[in-house]
Amino acid sequence: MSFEESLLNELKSVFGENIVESKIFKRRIFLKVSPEYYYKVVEFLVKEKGLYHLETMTATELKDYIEIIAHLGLSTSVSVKTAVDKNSPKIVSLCNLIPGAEFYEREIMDLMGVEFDGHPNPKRLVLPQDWPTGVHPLRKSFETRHNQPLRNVGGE
Amino acid sequence: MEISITFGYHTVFDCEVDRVMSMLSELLKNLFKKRATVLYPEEKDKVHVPEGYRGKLEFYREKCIGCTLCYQVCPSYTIEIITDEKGKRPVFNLARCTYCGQCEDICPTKSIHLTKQFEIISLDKKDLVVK
Amino acid sequence: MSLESYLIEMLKVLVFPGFIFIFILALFYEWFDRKFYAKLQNRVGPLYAGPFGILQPLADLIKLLSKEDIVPKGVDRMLFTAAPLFSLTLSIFATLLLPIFSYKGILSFEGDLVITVVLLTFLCIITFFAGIASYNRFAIIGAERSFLQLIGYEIPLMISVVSVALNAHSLSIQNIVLSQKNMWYILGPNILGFIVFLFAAQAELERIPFDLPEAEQEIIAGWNIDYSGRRLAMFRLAKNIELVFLCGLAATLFLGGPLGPVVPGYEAIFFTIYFIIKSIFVLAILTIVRALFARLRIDQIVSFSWKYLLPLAIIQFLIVRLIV
Amino acid sequence: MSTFDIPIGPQHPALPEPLLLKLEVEGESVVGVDFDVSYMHRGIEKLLETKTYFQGLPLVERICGICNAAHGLCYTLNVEKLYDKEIPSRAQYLRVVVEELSRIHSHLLWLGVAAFEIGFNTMFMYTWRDREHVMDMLEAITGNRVTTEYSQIGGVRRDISPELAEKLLKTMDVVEERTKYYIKVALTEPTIAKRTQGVGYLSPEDAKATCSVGPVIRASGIKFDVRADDPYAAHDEIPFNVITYDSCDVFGRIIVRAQELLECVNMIRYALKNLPSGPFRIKLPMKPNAGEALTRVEAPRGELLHYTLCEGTPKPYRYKVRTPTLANLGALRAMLTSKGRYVVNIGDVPIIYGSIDPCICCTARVQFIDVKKGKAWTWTLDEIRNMSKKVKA
Repeated sequence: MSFEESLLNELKSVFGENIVESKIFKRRIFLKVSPEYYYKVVEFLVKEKGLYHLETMTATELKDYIEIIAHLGLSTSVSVKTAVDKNSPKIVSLCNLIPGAEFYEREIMDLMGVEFDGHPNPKRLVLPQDWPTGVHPLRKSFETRHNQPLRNVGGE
Repeated sequence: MEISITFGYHTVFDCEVDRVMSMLSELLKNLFKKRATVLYPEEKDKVHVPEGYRGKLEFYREKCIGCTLCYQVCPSYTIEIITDEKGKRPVFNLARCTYCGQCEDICPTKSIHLTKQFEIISLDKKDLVVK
Repeated sequence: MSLESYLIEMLKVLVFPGFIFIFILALFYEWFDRKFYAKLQNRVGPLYAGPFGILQPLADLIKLLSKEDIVPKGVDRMLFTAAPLFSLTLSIFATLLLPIFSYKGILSFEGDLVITVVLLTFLCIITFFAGIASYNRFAIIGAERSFLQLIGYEIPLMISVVSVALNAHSLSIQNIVLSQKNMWYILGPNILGFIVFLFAAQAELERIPFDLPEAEQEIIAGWNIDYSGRRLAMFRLAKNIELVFLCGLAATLFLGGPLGPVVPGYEAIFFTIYFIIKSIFVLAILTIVRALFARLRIDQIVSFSWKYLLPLAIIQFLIVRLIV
Repeated sequence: MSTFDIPIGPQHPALPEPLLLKLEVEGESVVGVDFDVSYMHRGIEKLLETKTYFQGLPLVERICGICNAAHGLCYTLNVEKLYDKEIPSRAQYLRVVVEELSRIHSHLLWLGVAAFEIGFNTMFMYTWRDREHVMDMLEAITGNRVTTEYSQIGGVRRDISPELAEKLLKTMDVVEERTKYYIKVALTEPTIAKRTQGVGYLSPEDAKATCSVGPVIRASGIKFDVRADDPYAAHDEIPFNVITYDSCDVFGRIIVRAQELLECVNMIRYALKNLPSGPFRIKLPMKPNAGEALTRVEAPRGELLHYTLCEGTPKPYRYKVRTPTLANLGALRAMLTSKGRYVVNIGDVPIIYGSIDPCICCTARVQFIDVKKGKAWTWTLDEIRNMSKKVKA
């Protein structure tokens, strides 16, 4: 049994049914957990398994919900996914656990409009300071002006 | 080499001469070297352009079969497909080109070629349209 | 005084070796400094204005002079205008003390060596006021730094100058030059003093490794951040003339000034040539030092001065005291 | 003593890119710091969603000019994971060659910039001069100096001819000799040591907590290198040492980068000697399989991460790029406000800032110039002209 599989089995034995879905790749595990257990799973991985390095956090807007992924890991990595509500997205912040999460969470706050509970410094990071509030560029409802090809010069 | 003056336990003065020397000898060596700068507009012949440089684009109409693959991979909408007497063909607007070379790469008949010419500035927009 | 001798005196002050000559020399020294610095770094340096870019400093100066005159809001207007003027006049005045074409300068009196040191300090104080006058955060930090630096390098500078005076038994530049007829002081006991003087000169001129008051990467342009156009041109010119003055002073005190083998009857020409060659030698050393080091931090400069320069200067003084 | 704020940036001679550092200063020492990285507006992640995977590659390469080879490599490796096809190993080796070449050029460039930040202009000129050798080689191999576009989906664009490999090996000799000289200068030159030793202290605990990456964490004595921990391309076959240094300061970062240069040179030599034969590229269809993929690459600045979610269309549903500089911002704050051992002087800010090798254009890649929804935001050219008239009047 490979190291990834044993790690996954251990996780499953600790959290049982709360791990909704799992996929194994080479040196990487994708987990899906319920939002209540998101913090606990990450805590388990950081404290018990020593995966102190948070690679990044990703937010994707899917059809019914917004998916937040915390990618943790050094040589073998675990990506912990969870779903938050699309209309009032809110999730607990990882900053107490991993101080380095601050900038990734601020980035998601700007671009996807997800609120993080307990974030120490919830300010704008990547968007300009005078950007209108409530507009989040990475939402699918946000349209760019140039999503059509530019008008070409042709044979002019 | 190290020069140091000590009174009891206190080093009053110390100077490691060879520490400075490694940089100084390099400086003096460079004094007699030829300059590294290429005075570009004056010394054009000194500018070395290697084989396979991705410069101004050339198009051979006779080879083109009108497959529009180049149009599909172009990231910056440089290419427009028009129809002439022989059928479909691309027209390139180099003002938008990023010289990534994807079209040259994907062309099945090698009718697109990026030349070694890197001076593409023009006062007229029309010079930048490759037909 | 007859009209003729009066006219000659006027010519001396205005043309040679006075204002115009010093002005040309200042621009030439800046060109030499830049070109030599570039050469050390394997670059080209000034190239296009005149042969080998020799007119580049002049072109820079003309460009700055023709720029719009801007006085930012909130500056102390009087000080802001006066500082560049004072800086320029003081540095020109200082060069009049240099013995360029004879054993003495245009201005020469017993104790003129003291005046040169005083002028150097004044130039630094003007830098401080220039920074304070513009009320800019960076300028204030730059001004602060220039004062802190002064605390560091001034005392070693003075001691090294005084030990030369002690060697010559005189505080007059003319006597110092004359006493070097047999042997230059750099070849004699004053070699340490020369080194101290060079480092202090580098600090006075605010060049790397002591360019903290105007450290580009840290506080942008330091004390002269708000100066532009004519005022900046004056500051630059003043700095160049100061460069001439300091190189000339080092050549005078340690390298025998204008002395050298001469054809009788043509002393003035030979003296001038020797003086320029010697001071350019000093300038070349200063330029190599500029290319050799990284910039120090302010606390490191002060401790460098007190830990290395001051003991060196004192040792120098003791050596001279034992000999004399 | 009262404090006052000093803004460094967004335009500042020491900063090559727009970043605002608000420093709280007490006399000459820094007591507080705040960032604003929001000056580069590009919106690349959103733009990638409107392009096919093949069209996205040139765009990804332009996220960063310096580490473009790493970006291109990461992108192609990431997209290839969606295809389930074996990539020829000759291509993987060639990818490593170009990646390491671009690492050499980036590290040499950084050495020059670091020297410039402490006012050592001569070193700056020398390193940038020697970097030209590497740039010429990159140009000869890939066809361009900066935007290499070498790694393609399915392989690499061109093969290396034996003559070119010979030339590359010769260049490596020059680079090695010069690098050894720079290491000697960095170790012995008194002013460099004075300006960098003990400056910008980042303890190993802080480095772990802030999730810093690349040479920054390795200079704090922690062995973390994606090439060794999570090998990609041909890195599992090419031997190399992970360089660490335990001085935890700017000096350590200089040494780590300089030593890494020598490792790069050896890796290129090994790769060229053991280059497998065979094809260097396979054709892949425009449409990848549905799924998600994540790839990490050790860019010159540190761990670079690409993540994509594909729904079986030629265009990505979501593409995410995490650049090393964003990961190192937390470490930068820790360095600038370190209290105990060494209080940061204003004069140290440029070199500490420089020591993470920042690239703000990478970091703030996710924004927009053209906005439809924000009301006051779509200014036309005329409106801007009118505004400028108002300001003049």
